[in-house]
Amino acid sequence: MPEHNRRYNLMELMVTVAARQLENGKTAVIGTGMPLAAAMLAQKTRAPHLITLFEAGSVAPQLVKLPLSVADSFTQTGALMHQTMNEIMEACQRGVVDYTFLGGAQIDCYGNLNSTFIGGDWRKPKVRLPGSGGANDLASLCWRTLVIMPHDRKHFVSKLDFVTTPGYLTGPDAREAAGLPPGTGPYRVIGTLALMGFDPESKRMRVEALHPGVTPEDVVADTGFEMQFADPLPVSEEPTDEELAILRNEIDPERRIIGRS
Amino acid sequence: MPEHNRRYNLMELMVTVAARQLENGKTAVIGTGMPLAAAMLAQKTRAPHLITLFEAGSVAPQLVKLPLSVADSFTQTGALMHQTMNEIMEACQRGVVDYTFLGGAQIDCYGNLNSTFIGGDWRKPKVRLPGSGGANDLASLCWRTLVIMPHDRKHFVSKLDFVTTPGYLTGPDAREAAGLPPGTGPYRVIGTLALMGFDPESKRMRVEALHPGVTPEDVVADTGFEMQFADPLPVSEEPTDEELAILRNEIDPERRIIGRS
Amino acid sequence: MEIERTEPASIDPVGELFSSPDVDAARAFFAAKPRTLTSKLMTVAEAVDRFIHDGDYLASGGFGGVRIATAVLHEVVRRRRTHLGFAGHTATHDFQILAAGRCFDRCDAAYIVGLELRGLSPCARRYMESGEVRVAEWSNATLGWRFKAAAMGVPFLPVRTLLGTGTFEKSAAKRIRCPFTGLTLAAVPALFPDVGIIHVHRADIYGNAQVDGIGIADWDLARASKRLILTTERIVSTGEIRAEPSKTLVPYWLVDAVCHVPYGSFPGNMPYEYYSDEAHLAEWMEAGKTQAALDRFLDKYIHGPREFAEYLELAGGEKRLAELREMEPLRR
Amino acid sequence: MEIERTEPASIDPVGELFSSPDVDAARAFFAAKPRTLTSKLMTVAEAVDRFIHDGDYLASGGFGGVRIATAVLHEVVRRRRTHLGFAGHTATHDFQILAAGRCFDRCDAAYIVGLELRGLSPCARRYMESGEVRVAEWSNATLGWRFKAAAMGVPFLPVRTLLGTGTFEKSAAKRIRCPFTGLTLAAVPALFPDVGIIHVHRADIYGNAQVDGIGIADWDLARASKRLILTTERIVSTGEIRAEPSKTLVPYWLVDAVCHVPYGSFPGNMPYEYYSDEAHLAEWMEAGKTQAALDRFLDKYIHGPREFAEYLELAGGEKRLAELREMEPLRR
Repeated sequence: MPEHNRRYNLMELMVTVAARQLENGKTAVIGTGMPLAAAMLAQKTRAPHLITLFEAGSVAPQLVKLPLSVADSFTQTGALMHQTMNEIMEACQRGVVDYTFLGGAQIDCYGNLNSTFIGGDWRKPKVRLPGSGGANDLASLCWRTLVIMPHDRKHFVSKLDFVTTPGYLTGPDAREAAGLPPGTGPYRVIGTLALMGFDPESKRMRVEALHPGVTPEDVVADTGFEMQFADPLPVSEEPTDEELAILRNEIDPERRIIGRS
Repeated sequence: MPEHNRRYNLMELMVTVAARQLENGKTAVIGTGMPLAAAMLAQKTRAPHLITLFEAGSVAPQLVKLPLSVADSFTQTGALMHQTMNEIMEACQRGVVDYTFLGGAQIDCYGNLNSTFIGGDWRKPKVRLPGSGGANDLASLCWRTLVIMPHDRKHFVSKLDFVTTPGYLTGPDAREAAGLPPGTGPYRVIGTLALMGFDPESKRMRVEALHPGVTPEDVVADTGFEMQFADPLPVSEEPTDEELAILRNEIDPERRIIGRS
Repeated sequence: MEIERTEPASIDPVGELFSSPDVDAARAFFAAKPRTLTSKLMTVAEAVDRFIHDGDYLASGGFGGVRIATAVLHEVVRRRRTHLGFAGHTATHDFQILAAGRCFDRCDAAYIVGLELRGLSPCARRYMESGEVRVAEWSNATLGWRFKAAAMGVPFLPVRTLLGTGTFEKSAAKRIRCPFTGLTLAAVPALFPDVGIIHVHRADIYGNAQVDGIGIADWDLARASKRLILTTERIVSTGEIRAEPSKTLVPYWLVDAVCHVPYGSFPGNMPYEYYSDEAHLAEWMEAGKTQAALDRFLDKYIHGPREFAEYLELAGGEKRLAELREMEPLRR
Repeated sequence: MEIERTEPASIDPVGELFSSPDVDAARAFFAAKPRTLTSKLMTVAEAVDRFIHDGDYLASGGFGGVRIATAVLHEVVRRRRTHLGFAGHTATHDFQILAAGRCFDRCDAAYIVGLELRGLSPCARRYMESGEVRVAEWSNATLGWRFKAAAMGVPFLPVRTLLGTGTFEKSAAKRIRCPFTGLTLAAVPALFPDVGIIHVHRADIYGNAQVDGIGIADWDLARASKRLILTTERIVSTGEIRAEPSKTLVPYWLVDAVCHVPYGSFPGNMPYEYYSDEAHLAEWMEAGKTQAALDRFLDKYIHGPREFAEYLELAGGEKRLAELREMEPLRR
């Protein structure tokens, strides 16, 4: 892993880069952990009216602290509406939700995700993981899917052990052919090395910006599939002091997320 | 119309006979008017725990006065639950609702109902009526359908102008063949002349009890199809003084229902 | 006696589909709809001007004579909107108003023309018997489930009603077979109204809105509607909404207009606030008996007043409204 | 570099269907279920004894570590119920408890094994990696919609997720075509659990029950379940229920047992009451790392105590519970 400026750690950089992908005045179903830290940072900086929804049913809460569960009390404080999970999912299905923000155990070049099992086979897996949870639904139905994941060959693989959650499946038009709503799909992948997007034609993952100090060769070395690169290829903007202060003092004072680096 | 005892009028008799068809500890979706008066009378006499539901969403209210609409405030007083119309209908579809109680403009020998139009044709009717409302749904989904209607050849017809709401359709097994849930169908018809049921084999309407002073010939004369008669054929029990007092003083002091005679 | 059997409706439905169940088109519409936090407070005139156009398909919340957006319905008549489609779902007085204005020319009929215990509306009957209105037959549940399909973002829902009847035959439903059980089901297509109108107890200026009492079909109707106009008894702060999040009907990003209309359901009932004005409804029914009387009535109560408050004044004003509050059994 | 393409899941699903979507059988069950007004107050032991049998299909309300019926889950383990089916819907600590007891041998998996931010449960992993549990894959929405289909009384719902993935392939969903739009959809079959267990804020002795905060899947789960066991923080009068009818989750005739279990969601969060006990959950996760440690842990916390109150005492008692109340951000 490349060396970084001591002013911030990798988790802080990822959260900051992720926060900048979320727009003001848009709706987003957010998972716990880094996605939520990013959404909270976005709300406290450039996107004060980013509307957060939680798959268990909370709509537009006033977040005071990082929840530990997408259903817990901290997702419900000051909410505009307390709904059900089905109602949140149905809003996504109706096309009202702009973003979702997920993690996963493996990702491939088309942004497909595995969170079901690693190794062995499905009936007797080496490592059984949670399965889809809401990921398959949210990535099928929300307009833009963001993914946040550590960047190495364990995570960025040429072939998933299991396709839990749809990215672009097998490439252009494959989502539509399968029956998924047109115009949806993976939008950004925020990793420990770079910010990635997807080539509009081939639907394959490509680096949109390298994190400070990272070279294209670093990315290639840590990726299990043939990564593409945008041209020109900027460097990710570093976290500002203000962003870091908010992240450390207001969002994650217990260092649950940013302390993992 | 045959002569009646002066102690009660025909409306009072019908409501009383209807009330006796409803069981304690059962659920019933009730329409406004005579069905509701009957349900309220049942609750105040032999079925204190008859559970009334209203298609607009109110569940098990404590009824204080006859509502004018299945949605109005008087259906909502002291309710156990305020739901939506779909949720009420879904409870019926799931099989949780024992009774429904309907009116209509025409009924045929299989208990099919018309409330859509009379005369002319569907595109340019002579008299346009409300249509199904909830009747088609409730008669399709609740276990037992009760109907209350004036008994004459205008109402009891050999052929409906329009089949708005299913009775036994064309006879035995026709409901099941159409896809309606098995075991459902018309149960009782309370008219101005008699209490009717349906022959378990032929699914055709038959008189179960004649109202006081009514002869089988009266019924035949006022029925547009071949009416069957149970054997033996009892006489409907007259309203008791207690029933009449409750009806007049507590349920319908404004004589909205029982004053129509 | 000769028995003539009622024929089974074994043929496939022939009713017209007045709106497209194309969920992808609806998704594209909803994707483009702004979700910014801005005040949507405006007059009813402005809301109708901006959001209800000739030819639109309209759905009205509440239950006909209970919690209806009367001010919007009057404005639609006043502005002589025409060629509307209308969802005749639990439609009573709302239907009567639009029929009096001859505003719609196609109608999904579940419950129309009648005013429940009050009888049939003469003006609504006359219009529906004129042959000028194209109709498809539905039922309260199936029209409600059509809103629900739209709210869920699916093009249809399978249901177990309608089957075997004339209502089915004159609907635009389809017969399908369950892929798991083999059961015969009716499929009802998603209904995305161009505009929904709903009267609520309270809303903030952005459109966060709450309702007390039963929900009827408004939850789904609000979500199915591409554009949504709210009238509200009271404008409240967003804090008041956040204090009771389980009461919220819609969040602000689904709403296009918020109109402050106290007594906005008059002459209908507004649960917890005021009861229906049966005398005024009787006046409506009476006036509808002839076209001439109806024209005078509409001139007096709808075309004459510049705004809803003037109508309330004409219909009895504060004294009458106080009586209706007194009659309301759920009043707080 | 050679590119190995992820293969599309174009084949039809092969996952097992662990429960029947036969809506007519469910209707017959619900028809026969008593709707009389009787007290259903009983101990958790009695409720499990009467209503949860070996081989039953079980669904647990709340969200894994939020508003869960822990006392019932413990009792199921204590009584060594086996061969259960389990709806792994938003299942976290509830799943871990039943996995520790090896109570189920088939599972509809939407979210299992993990405890969200807290990581994977070692004992749940070990059980799921043993090959002893038959699995079908679903997602939170599709398993939720399966409950909804059951609650609606239809044998399936059409949905737009799962498609194209391995999750679809290992589910028991089916691919269908929309009869109106031609769209490809997934059909998900109704799921009627034999037993549902839900922890609520308050209930009366008959089973009228209310919940504060988000609903997760409980509305549908409660209605889908053939038998329903409630645990409740508080027993209230029916009058208290009638005072806030919009908060009611279920009316009494859907309920089979009402068990008074204060702190019944411990160590899970109970919104408006107390927050989750992260230290105790960490102890669970740690104990699960070896079977020997897990056995000792279960002996101490589940098999040892005669009832839930004893478990609460062992896990920190009133002092700890007061701390958890203090940590709850929605507390009143």
